[in-house]
Amino acid sequence: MDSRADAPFSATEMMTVVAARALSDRDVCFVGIGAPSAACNLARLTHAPGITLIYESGTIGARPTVLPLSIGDGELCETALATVSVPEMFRYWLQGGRITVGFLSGAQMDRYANLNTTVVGSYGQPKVRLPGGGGAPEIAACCQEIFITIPMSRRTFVDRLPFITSLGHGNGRGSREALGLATQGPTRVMTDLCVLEPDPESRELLVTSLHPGVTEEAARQACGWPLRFSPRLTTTAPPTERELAVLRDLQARSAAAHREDA
Amino acid sequence: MDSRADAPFSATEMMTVVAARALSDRDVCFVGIGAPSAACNLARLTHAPGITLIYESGTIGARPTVLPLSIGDGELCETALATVSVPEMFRYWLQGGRITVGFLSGAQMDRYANLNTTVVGSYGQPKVRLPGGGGAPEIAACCQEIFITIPMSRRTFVDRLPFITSLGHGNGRGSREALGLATQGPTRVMTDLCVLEPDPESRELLVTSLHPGVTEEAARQACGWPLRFSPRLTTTAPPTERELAVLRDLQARSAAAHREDA
Amino acid sequence: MPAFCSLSEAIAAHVHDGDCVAMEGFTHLIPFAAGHEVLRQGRRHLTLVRMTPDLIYDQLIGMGAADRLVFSWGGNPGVGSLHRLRDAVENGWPQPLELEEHSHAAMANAYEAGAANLPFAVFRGYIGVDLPKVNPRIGRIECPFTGESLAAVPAIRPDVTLIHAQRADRQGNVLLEGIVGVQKQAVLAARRAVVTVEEVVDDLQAPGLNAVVLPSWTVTAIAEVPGGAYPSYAQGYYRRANAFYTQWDQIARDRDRFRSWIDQHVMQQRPEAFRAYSPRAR
Amino acid sequence: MPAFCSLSEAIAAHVHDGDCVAMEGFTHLIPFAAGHEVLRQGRRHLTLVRMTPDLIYDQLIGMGAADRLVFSWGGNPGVGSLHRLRDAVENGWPQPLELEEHSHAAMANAYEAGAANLPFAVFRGYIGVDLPKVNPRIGRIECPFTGESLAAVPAIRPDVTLIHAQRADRQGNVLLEGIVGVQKQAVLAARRAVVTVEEVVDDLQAPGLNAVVLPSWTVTAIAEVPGGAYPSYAQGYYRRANAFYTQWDQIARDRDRFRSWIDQHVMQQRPEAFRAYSPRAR
Repeated sequence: MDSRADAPFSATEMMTVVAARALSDRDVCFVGIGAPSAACNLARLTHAPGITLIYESGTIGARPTVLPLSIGDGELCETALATVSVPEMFRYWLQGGRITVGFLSGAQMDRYANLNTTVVGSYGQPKVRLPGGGGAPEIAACCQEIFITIPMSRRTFVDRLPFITSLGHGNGRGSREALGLATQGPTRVMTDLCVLEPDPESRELLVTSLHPGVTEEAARQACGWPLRFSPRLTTTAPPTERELAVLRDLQARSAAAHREDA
Repeated sequence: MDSRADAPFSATEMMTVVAARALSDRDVCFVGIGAPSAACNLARLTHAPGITLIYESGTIGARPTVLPLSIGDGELCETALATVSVPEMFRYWLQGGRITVGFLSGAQMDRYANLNTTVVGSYGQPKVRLPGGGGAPEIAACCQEIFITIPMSRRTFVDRLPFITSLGHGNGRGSREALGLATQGPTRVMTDLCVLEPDPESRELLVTSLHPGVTEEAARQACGWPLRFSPRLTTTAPPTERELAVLRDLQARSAAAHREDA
Repeated sequence: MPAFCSLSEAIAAHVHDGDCVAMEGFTHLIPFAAGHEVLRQGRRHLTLVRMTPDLIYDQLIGMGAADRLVFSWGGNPGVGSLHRLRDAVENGWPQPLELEEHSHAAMANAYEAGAANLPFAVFRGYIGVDLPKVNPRIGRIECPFTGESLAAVPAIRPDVTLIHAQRADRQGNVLLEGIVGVQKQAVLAARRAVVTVEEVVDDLQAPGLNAVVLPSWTVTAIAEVPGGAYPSYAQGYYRRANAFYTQWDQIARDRDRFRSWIDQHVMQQRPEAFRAYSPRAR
Repeated sequence: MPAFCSLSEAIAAHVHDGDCVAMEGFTHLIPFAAGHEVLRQGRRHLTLVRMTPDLIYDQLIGMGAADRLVFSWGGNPGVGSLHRLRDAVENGWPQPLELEEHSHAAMANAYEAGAANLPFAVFRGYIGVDLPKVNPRIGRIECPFTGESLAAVPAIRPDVTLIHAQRADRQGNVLLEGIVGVQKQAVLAARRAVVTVEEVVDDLQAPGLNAVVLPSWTVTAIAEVPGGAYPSYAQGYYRRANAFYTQWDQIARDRDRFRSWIDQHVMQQRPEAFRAYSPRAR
């Protein structure tokens, strides 16, 4: 069951698997679409069957058999314990402090895990207008901790953000506390190359684990700031056969289902 | 159908009937327990079948077959179009300005239709501690107009209130406007002796209609301030046979039902 | 996941002397069995929060369990006074009772703010009335956009909320249906939540996709107490005992009669006594 | 009681040039048929309000119907960009689009405040982020009891809200079920409300006593448009056309292809075309 996968695996699969492993049976997760949804459902279908998945559309305790394309697919509502209005979701459940783990991603991230999903260029004359924050600003503030999944490259890991859409660790240690936040903020950043965690002192992201076959140099090359590594740097355990099998099965089911819905 | 009742009727029946007549098919009523509930359901069972009855327990469009003893009897919920939470009732429906007529009563009323249901004596050392305001303070402010049902006596119609629980016309003309209210406030006071309406100028309550057999002197004797009468004073049309029959049937059914529920 | 336990275990573990306690249920689903257990365990110096104190708080106040009452309408619905509440306020018997009095709208909004983890609630209220003169916890706030002045009250955040619900499933998810009052808000606003239910079932049988459900992880403890809302009621299980509400007027008028009623019907009883009011458990 | 009429009559009567219009539906029950009718009737200078503009506003913006957009997330869920929205913001094509940008929490609270007839909403939000620097309609307010500083936004009060629902009864009461989003709030916050429904029935068949129902007197007009939410969906009627959402990416990338798609699938169609997407109406 837990023997290593002989079959090769993609970097994205590694990212999803490592995110799933970070979740526990007792977590109440605020799930985003894409990698977070895949990771949360992989966790639910493997080591964390009791995990509670909440989608901002109002579905509490969703157990989708296929990954939703949107955060509001009927699948989520039909399998949920209950579905509440969107104002209630944001007032009682997110702002109410009921969420243990919130997943975020972004087009750009800085060394303190602040995220930009709003604009590239200036807000008034954007080079690229991105979708915007959605739930992110309050997810980043209200969840007990934040997991970030983001592919690593110099385009995404930038030295300076043109726009802060959601707060990570601000300018480093003490920033969140100064803003009156008691929540932890980003505790883990999971990429296709490595896992990063904030330095306990400075809150700058450090690489704590390199995925199999990824060199420190490769990670450095994919980062827009001078990347630092944890003194206790390890290598990520590759996906197990079971993790890969469940994930690929889930994604195949989902792809087929979304093709159908014409 | 509308011929006069030969059978005698009680003063309370007259009060309830006259309150029912004041309601229209298009009204959305915020109903209190007792006389208001009887009046609203009498209207619904006679000339206003389309009237919407809302009880503060959250039931919208209740059609009870027996009068509830409390504003939260199961009968209301079972017959309602929908039942919402109490915060929603007060936020979206009452504060939202969706109610055309709110019914109020009280232990004491002054000449400007301000009501006291809080204390007799001082608030700190009350002679009599009354139940308090409940929904009344906001009902009085948010409904498009207010109907008051109250038995008339020197004990209830007082010159000066020890405590203002809900606002009527304050100190007279302009009081409500000065407080930023656009709603009409009390437009009709229905008692066991007569009907009163605010003077268009001063907003002081004037007797506009005396119930059959009631003299101006009798009304004066039952009032704690120098009672004034409308120049267009009329006599209230007595209950019709149908009104009495429907009301008595409703109240007999209700009394029997409440005896059962042991 | 909440602990499934006996009502006495739940109250012993989660309701303490001096706690701020909300026992909610707007006419429907009033947690009488839980209130009686609080009396049996002799809790004192409680702050009792409830929109409508109703018979349940008349009983607790009459036995001197409460130092303070936060409420908005203190009568016996359709019947008259709550005589024990009046006796405490008018005569300090059996002990003085401090009042924090609000309107229904204020309390409903204050529970809602508590559930939403806000420090206060804003609403259009208390216009031209005297309550703000005697309650310092009623404030005003100005709209930063229009300059309008609105009423503000602090959020209600009880130490523990006690409610009664129709059913729970074996995972501890709780369903309420019918007149749901402020219970969801009162549970989410509280540090701890104890729920008594008519029955524990395999399938919650929630009516529809948007039913009122409290997920297991919002509930601290669950005790199965069929009939536990009597003389209030449980929609779909049994009706409100309106006749008892009428009789209470006589029982509560007299101090001795009240105490002997409590002794006989509360102190000498156990939660199981409520089974008699549940058609399914009979 | 609302008017039962055709969709074209409803839009002609209740949506005017320059109106502030909210077409809500959070992924589920998006009123596409109503949006297409607004395009066919050539409405201009609209302020469009919607948490997630989605394809429905990509279409309206791409055809130049809107001067202003109030929104919180402007992507194609699970697919990528809304290319017409981007083209309007980045290149002013076919005309410039003024943005009022919020977070989901802010807009959900602002609709809620509108439904509650409050001038503004208070929430814990916009902490340590840049949006307040570019949106003057984001304010702060201090708790009068704790002194805490919280975010404030003006209530949303649309001139007209358009939604799609599962069914209405013949009295004009409307039922929504499933992911109900902010539709109830958007309807109650608006001056006028136009509702398209899958079917008009004798009995609403509300699931349970606490179902999401809009009473007839809160609705201005109702039009029966089976399939009217396609490519969004109607829980219990048909599923979300995820494949079309994916295809839209290609259609909307190119200005000409977009315009010819609109011409063929909107301008040359009638609301009845949506029947093809409703299993019951087919």
